[in-house]
Amino acid sequence: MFEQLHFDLGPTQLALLVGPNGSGKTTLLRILAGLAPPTSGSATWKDVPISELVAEDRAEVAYRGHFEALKRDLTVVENLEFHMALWGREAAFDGVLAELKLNKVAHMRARYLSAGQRRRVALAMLQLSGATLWLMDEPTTNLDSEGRALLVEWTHRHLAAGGLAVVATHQPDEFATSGALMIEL
Amino acid sequence: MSEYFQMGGHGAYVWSAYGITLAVLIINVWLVRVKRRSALLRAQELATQAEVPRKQPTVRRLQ
Amino acid sequence: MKLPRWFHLLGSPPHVYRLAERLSPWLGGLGCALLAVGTVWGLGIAPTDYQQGESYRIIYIHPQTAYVGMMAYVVMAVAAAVGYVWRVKLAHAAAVSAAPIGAWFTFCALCTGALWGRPTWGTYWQWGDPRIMFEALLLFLFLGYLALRGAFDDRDKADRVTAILAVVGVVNIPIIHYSVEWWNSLHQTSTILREGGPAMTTDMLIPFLIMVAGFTLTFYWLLLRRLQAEILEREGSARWIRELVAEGAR
Amino acid sequence: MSAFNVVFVRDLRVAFRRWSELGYPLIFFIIVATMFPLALSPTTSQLREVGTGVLWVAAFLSSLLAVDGLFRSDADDGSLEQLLLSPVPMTLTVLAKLAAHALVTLLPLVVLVPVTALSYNMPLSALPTLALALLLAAPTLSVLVGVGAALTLSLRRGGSIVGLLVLPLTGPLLIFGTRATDLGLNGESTAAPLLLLAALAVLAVSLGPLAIAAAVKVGLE
Repeated sequence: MFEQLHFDLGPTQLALLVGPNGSGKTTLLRILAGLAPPTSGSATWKDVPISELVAEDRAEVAYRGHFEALKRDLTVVENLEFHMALWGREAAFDGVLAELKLNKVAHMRARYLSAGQRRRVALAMLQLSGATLWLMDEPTTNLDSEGRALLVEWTHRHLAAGGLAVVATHQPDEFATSGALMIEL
Repeated sequence: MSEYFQMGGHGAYVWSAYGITLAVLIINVWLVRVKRRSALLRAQELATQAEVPRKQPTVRRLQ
Repeated sequence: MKLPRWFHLLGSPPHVYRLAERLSPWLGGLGCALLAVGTVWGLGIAPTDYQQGESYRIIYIHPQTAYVGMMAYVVMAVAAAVGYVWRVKLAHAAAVSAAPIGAWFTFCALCTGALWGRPTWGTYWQWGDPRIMFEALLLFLFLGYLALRGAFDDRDKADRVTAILAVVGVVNIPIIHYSVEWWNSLHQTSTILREGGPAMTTDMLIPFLIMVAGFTLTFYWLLLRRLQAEILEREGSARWIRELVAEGAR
Repeated sequence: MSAFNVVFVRDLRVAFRRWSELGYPLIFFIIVATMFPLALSPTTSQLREVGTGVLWVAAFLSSLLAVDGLFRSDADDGSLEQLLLSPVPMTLTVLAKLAAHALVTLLPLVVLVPVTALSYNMPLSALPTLALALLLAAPTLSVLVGVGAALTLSLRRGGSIVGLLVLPLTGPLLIFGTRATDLGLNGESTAAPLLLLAALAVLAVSLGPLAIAAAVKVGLE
């Protein structure tokens, strides 16, 4: 798919993955997440191969793929609670829900949410997981303009707070800021 | 000679057992030969096509 | 984990391909010769067994094919484990090559076992004989492996998933073997077909051992040939194959 | 143990939100158990003799029905990926999921099978042994079904192969289980087979999750 790719990312830095469908954006993200093994070379987080990260170190890397990882039969709150308990976080999430305009649907089952709302819950999960490295695969799909604005704003807030992000997207200019890495596959 | 093949009534079982074993051996040899031939043919085909260059991604920093 | 140098050599496809090319003729030739000698000796020269009469002559093929089936499964599982742990593609190729041969030999062992039991037991399928039951379960394990393998289209994923199944299978083999023996001992069915069969006089033993050697060499001959085909399929566009094919064409 | 509870409780909650689906394996078992007398003559003595084997095989077959609930439903909505990437080790998550699966599908069988055994006119005295044997066999069976589910995770039509992969491995379980039941029927001591079942359970629960976690990781690659 691709070879000879090398890049480093430090705190507060953003990397944008662009390229046509099938160029390997998702594959690269999954390698960075430690889900897929690279045929050669390695993806490391603080000099440790990502696939071998364990416990707290593992909690520093979060990956958001095409699916929102929501159980359709559980309510939004139940999904969030489960996710945070899994990641060992305790913060209250009412504020996050309010900001994402999800507080009205908080106790509805995920199956009844619109695709955009489910995307917002996924963003909430990402924010609440407290991970340092955000790996996002086309996060803006199904989001309305307001949702996209929120996503971009939260990403930059995350970067400003010393986080890192790798975003695969078809509209890089939405996220683009000076100093961001542009990786064309 | 026929007495030999009779083997005291057990001839049928002994010979069919050896027959099956021989058949299995021959089938395996034949399967391997077919697999090797198709693999070689495929390798020859691939040898004629030019090697597909893999794309080199570019990394640049935005101003 | 630093691996010894020869292990790396074993891991490089071109080297193994040429090694197989050199070894195969010897293995094949010697194996078939031994089989021929053993068969003639077993059928023609060896004395008839006082207890079982002539049907005991199947003892020159049934235990051997069963043993090759078992050996094939162990080879498959070890190769799969090596391939999975150290990501050696060639080890996966060896596991894939061993499976069909093992399945065929286990099937053959089942048939010859049934035929052997027929005159002594009166039925084609002796539920009482633990070894037949064990070979049947072993055959199912092989078929499960081949079915799972066939269900995948992406080869790397197929390799690693079937490797796990092979290891799970090999862990279960002693358990199955023990439980089948235990189950058989409960029903107190006297079985005279112990693994070694009736006490064998030396002139019966020699052809028996010749056949064991013959089947073993034949198995490894088939394995190497299949491995070569598997290497060609996996490394299809590699440069060394282009030269190889060019050599072959010239 | 809190991580175990988190996954365990969540799986139970998801399972009970669709409680109607929980009944399918049990109904399947009853159907299979009632069809055998149709095939055989309903004479009481023969039924009892065949009963043990029929009940155990039917129990194994019905446990295969719930295989998709284990991993596939989570894989389809992306939550299995998140479980794999979470700080909680995958083997622990697998253990929790297997425990939930066993509680939901196998435990009802441990109750249902002895009851059905009555219809096979087995004496009341044999039922405790049968239930105990099933209880001891449940962990191993759950692990084997888990291995089958994990191995066929990335296959679209994986369900059909699970039976082929799992059933040969249930051989020992079947032998020890039916043996324990038969001994229980004629009142002899059932210590040996039950202890062997327990040994298999310990082996399965300790080694199984490792293989299942590995298979899930590969399945999600």
